[in-house]
Amino acid sequence: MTQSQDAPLLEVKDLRVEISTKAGSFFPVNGHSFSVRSGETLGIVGESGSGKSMTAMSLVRLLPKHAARITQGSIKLNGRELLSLSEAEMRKVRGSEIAMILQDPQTSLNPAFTAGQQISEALRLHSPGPRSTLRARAIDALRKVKVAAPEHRVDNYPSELSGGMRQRVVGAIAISCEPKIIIADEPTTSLDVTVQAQYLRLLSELQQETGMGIIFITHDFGIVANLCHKIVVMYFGRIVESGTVERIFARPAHPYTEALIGAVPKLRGHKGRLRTIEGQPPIPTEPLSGCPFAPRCEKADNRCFNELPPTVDADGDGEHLASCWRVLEQ
Amino acid sequence: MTLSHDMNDRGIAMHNRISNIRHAPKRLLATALLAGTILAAGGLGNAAIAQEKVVIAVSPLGADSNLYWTTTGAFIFPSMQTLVGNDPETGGYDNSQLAESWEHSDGFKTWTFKLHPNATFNGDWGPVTSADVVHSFNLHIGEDAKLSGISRFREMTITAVDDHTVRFDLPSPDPDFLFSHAGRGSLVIYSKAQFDAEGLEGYETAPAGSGPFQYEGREVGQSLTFSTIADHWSGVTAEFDQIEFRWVSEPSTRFAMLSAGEAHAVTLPRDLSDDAMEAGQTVLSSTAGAMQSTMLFTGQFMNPEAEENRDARTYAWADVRVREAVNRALDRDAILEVLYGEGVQALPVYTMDPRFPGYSEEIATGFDDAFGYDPERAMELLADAGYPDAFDNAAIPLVVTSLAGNPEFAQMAELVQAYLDVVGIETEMREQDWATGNTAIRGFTADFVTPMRNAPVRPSALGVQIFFTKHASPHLDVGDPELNELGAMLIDETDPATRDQLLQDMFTRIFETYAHIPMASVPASVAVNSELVEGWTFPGSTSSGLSHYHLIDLK
Amino acid sequence: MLLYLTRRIASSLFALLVISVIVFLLSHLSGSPVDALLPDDATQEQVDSFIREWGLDKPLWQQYLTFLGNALQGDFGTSLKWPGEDAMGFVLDRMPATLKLGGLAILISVVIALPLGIAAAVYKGSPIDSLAQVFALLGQSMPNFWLGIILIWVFSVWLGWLPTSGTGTFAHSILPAIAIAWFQVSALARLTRSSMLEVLDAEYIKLARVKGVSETQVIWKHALRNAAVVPLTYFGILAASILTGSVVIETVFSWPGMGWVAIEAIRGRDFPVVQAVIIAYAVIYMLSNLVVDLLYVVVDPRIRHG
Amino acid sequence: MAETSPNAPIAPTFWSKASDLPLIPIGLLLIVFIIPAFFAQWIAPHDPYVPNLGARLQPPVFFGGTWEYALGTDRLGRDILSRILHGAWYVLAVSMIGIAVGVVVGTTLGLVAGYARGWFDGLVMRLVDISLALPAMLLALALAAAIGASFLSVVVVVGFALWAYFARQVRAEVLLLRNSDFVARSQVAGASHVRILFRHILPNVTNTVVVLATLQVGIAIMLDASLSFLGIGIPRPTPTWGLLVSDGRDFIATDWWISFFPGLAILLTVMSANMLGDWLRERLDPRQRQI
Repeated sequence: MTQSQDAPLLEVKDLRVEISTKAGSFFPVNGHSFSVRSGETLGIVGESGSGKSMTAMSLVRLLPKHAARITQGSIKLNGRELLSLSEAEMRKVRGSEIAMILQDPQTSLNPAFTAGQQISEALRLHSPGPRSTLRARAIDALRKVKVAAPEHRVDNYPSELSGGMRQRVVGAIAISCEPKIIIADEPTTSLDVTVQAQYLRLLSELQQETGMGIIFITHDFGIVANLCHKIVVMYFGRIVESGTVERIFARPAHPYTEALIGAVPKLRGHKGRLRTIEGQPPIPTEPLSGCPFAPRCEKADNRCFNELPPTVDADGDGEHLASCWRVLEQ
Repeated sequence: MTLSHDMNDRGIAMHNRISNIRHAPKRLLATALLAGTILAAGGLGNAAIAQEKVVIAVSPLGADSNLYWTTTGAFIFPSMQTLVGNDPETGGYDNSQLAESWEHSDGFKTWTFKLHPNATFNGDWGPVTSADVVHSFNLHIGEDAKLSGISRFREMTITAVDDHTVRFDLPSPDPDFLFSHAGRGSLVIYSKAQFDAEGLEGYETAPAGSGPFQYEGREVGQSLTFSTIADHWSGVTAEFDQIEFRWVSEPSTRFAMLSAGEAHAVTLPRDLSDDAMEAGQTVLSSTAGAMQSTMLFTGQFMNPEAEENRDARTYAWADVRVREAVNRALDRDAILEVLYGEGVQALPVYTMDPRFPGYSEEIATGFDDAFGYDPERAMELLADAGYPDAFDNAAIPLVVTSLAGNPEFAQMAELVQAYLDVVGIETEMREQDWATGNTAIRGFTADFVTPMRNAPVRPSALGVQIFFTKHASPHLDVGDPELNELGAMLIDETDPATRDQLLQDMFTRIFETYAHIPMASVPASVAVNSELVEGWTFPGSTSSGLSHYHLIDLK
Repeated sequence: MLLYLTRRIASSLFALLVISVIVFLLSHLSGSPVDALLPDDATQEQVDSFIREWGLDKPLWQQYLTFLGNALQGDFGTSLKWPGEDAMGFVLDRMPATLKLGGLAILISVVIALPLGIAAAVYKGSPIDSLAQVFALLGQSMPNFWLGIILIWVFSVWLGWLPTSGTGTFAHSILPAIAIAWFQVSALARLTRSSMLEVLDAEYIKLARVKGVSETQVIWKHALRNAAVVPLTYFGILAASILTGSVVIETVFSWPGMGWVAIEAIRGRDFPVVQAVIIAYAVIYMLSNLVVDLLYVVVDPRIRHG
Repeated sequence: MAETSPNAPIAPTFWSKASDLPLIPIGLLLIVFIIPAFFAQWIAPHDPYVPNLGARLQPPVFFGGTWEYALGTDRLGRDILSRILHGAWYVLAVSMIGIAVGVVVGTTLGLVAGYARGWFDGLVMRLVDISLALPAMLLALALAAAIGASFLSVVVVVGFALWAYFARQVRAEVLLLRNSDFVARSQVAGASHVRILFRHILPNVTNTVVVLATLQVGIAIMLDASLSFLGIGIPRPTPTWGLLVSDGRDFIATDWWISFFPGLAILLTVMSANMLGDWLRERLDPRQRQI
């Protein structure tokens, strides 16, 4: 490994994904650039429909066939360009170098196979070893994610496991091949608060042990604050603001970010009524000029409606970027 | 032949044009189906069959049994023989079967048959003697016998005069007795020796016969196989080694078998025969025997004093004017051409045939006048009868039965309906199977017009009694006192001239009262693959129409 | 499990009983075997002795009870149409032919329908999908006897690859099996497609891909295993429908199986055989449903542990 | 194209807009089936029943025939096109009435069975078993032998063959529904069972029934054809499509048009009905599986 300690593990530049439909085409991922270093956690935040998951899937090149494709940009993992890999090479990257934890633990395990079978499948594909040891390694992985009595759980079908347990199994699958990056796509939305907290703690611990990078996709700014080092805020397929957690929480530059932070309940875990942002995102296939957030923005003026704002350095040190005319005005 | 040369060439040109047109969608279809199916080509099936084994596909028989008397007698195994044969060319009775000669008493009540002295059973069961005939006779009149015509046999006695002579004593005179032994085949001769050694079981597994073929085996519902006997006692030998009968109910499947070369000969409905000829196959007609077809009014519609439940007098056809109108409304020439092709004769009276006594030239020539197509006359008659208002049951139910071997009956009914409709006779089509119809007829509750056939043509004296009087089949009686009286006289009459006159009187009565709707007299026919079969002479004298298999001439 | 099995068998027996009553009544309502089996000119004595011999003169309920009593001992009586043949034995003799044809038809349905349905689902909206849909619809909208006859002409007469009809070699069974199977292919392919579509959308399929599992494995291992449950449900109906199809197709291809027996027996009012053949049909159907239920448990662990 | 990952940035309104009416199947159904069924007597060029012996076996127009008989004539010289047009009404009637019988019997039994449970449910499910275990074709043969083949017998057979599917499906749905909140609420509110069944549960299974019914059109028409093949269909001369195909089957290799065009009519109708059913299913009831 010739790369320096500082070089990013994963570097995404100007990534664009196009979806074409009968009604026209649009870009759910539009000019994304961000990076993740080892041991670092990047949070991608946005409302549902903002293109977060599409971003995640494009990183492992698993976009819906026919409908969506990456039209430009670059994704470098350890300096290696992923977009130029063949499908077979890419398959070797998936699961072993970049692992993913999907949204819903209830459904992301295959009901027809035991937990052990599903863990060892990944192992068999990426770090082949004697068949006999697969089971032991699967149990090992379960132990790592703190599953009690892993020797028994390994032979259970998903239907026999609790929700939290399933999520741990999904985690075990992700870490079993010791990936460099784990993409966690809203991994905790369907869990109750206690289990959620345990699980997030577990992720951090694993990160400290292995030094892997984590991309954490969520709509919940509350989680981001506790877990992430850097944040990317997405709206309507665009990154509207990015920077370190501290900066963004302290000085949100984009009105959308501001609104999202405002939506976090003051007391964590308290089921209060959330403040939501009024209005709907625009229809993607319809022509759009100006800032897409303008119709919902309390501070929008004439220019916001007519001209797309450029991405600007909010703090002047390249660590905090935002696309908003207001930032420019300051 | 030179005369028709020109015509032929044009015919061929025409044919080619038509077949070209017809082939276009075929190919399309073939390609389409091919595209969707993955099949290893080659070696899967062998279409053409060897000439050693002749395959004949016919529609399945009513009963599938090696015990002939338990069937209705539709099919005689080529391994079995009766006493009397038929000449392949003329259909006349001959001594090609077991009886070398025969004679009858003056009163037609005693018939004596002399067996061929050299006739033997196949498979080493010894010579055919009168003991075998007596034995077979007793089997045939047993409780389990279902043979058509066997009721007559139950009333007679049989005596073995000597080893090779048998005598039948009949209760009433029967000049047509030979018919029961030839075409109708009411008595086929089984080996007594085999019965003594093996019992009925022996017959069931492999009945020994005396015919030019030997029973090989059967697949129930499928096929029946016989092998040729090399040195048959009669001296006839087929030019092939085996013959197989295949029971195939779908006519188009039989046609396909013929076209694919899987069968040498198949029986086909009339209209498919045309197609077979067009496709280059040959259709052979029987030399003599004919099938008669008709439509019958059921019920005792002519009985002036029938009980309430035994008649169809509430139906329109109880009125002779309606019956005549029905007959007048039909353009028989057109109908017959559609159903049977050109050259088929209209039938003046069902069961009357020029080869048998009772044939009346007068009726035949007067047919057009009395039954000819005349819709105006039909309408006048109907108006005269007050049809339909004067009738409670004005509509005439026409029965359609998918009777084996007669798919043209459905078309016949449709045509008849269309013609009757023109003159204003209401009809309704009734689809019912044979058993249902028969139950109604037998229970005297029949109230419909049904197609009927007569194959082979029975001697008139037999046929007329079955279909019009109460003497042979009471349930088919039309209830006419005059016909029944004439029939009763016929039973005891022995003088040929008087019999002839009686029969003529009966036919005239049927004719004049429009007691039925006669249709056609048609030869039996079989379609043969023209690449495999040169010819085949058969008289059409048996129930199935087929016989004389040893005369099948292969290419 | 054992309790479940016992209950299933008990209810099947009840169903068989009802079926036997229905069939008995229907076949006796009209048309006597006398008229189907005796010649036109049979005499009254012939008719009477026939009726006596077969007990047709007794009241209907008595005939039924006699039948039932004997049937419970496995004796369905002797065939009227095929003299000397034991009715059930005669039917059972024909059963292998039908099972062979039905088995082959099921095999063909599965072998064609599964890949077709899977391909249609995987390449949803592509020409393959449209082709599969058309293929499936063709099968569902062509009367099977018509299809059968077309197959005979194309493959036996014009191409000369396969025999037209009859039995004997394996080649004989191909066309009739296809004729029966095509309709099933349609139903099965459509089912497979829709359930595959549902499964392919599932998160665990995404997870499998994310793990780096190859597309082939994703489809045939992860997806099919789950999607198979739905087509399997259909197998019970498939069995019934293949049996029904055999009635017509056996006639077209002159295949001497149970369908052929059924038609001949009903036409001939051969009551013992009619009873036997319909009961045999029902038993096959019920057994195949039982097998399907058991197969479920194998395929779907949720049921095994639920 | 309806598939998209749930997180895709696509507004829901967009999709509901894109799914328009399935014009092709509806159009085909109208042209081949519905319009002929009701207007045959005005649009058919010839009388479907009257033989024209002078015009027997005319080939269709592009195969050597004329526009006079666009789809050719049969062996009695009757116009195939006119027969198909006139047959549509009977096909429509048989399939609709047969399906209606199936729907009414099946839905009612399924509703009550699923709601009442207990012995009645057991009984209905046994009846379903029985009906499925009895090949429709054999029942039809026996029935035809008993009461004779008629329009009625065909309708009865079709209804009998179909009711079990409805009963089974409806029952399964009701089992799910009866445990749902709104049923519980109605029960608490004191609604009678009949009211709950017909006012609350029935509307919820209507979609299933409608979808299933569309898909059964094909089965009904196929059944009618098979019955004609066995000679126990609607009696002649009614030109039901099943009879036309069945009558023409002997001539597939020669006078192919006799059975081809009626077959095509069946094909197009069943195909369109199925496509319509599929479309309805996607719109109305995503849970419904294809059977």
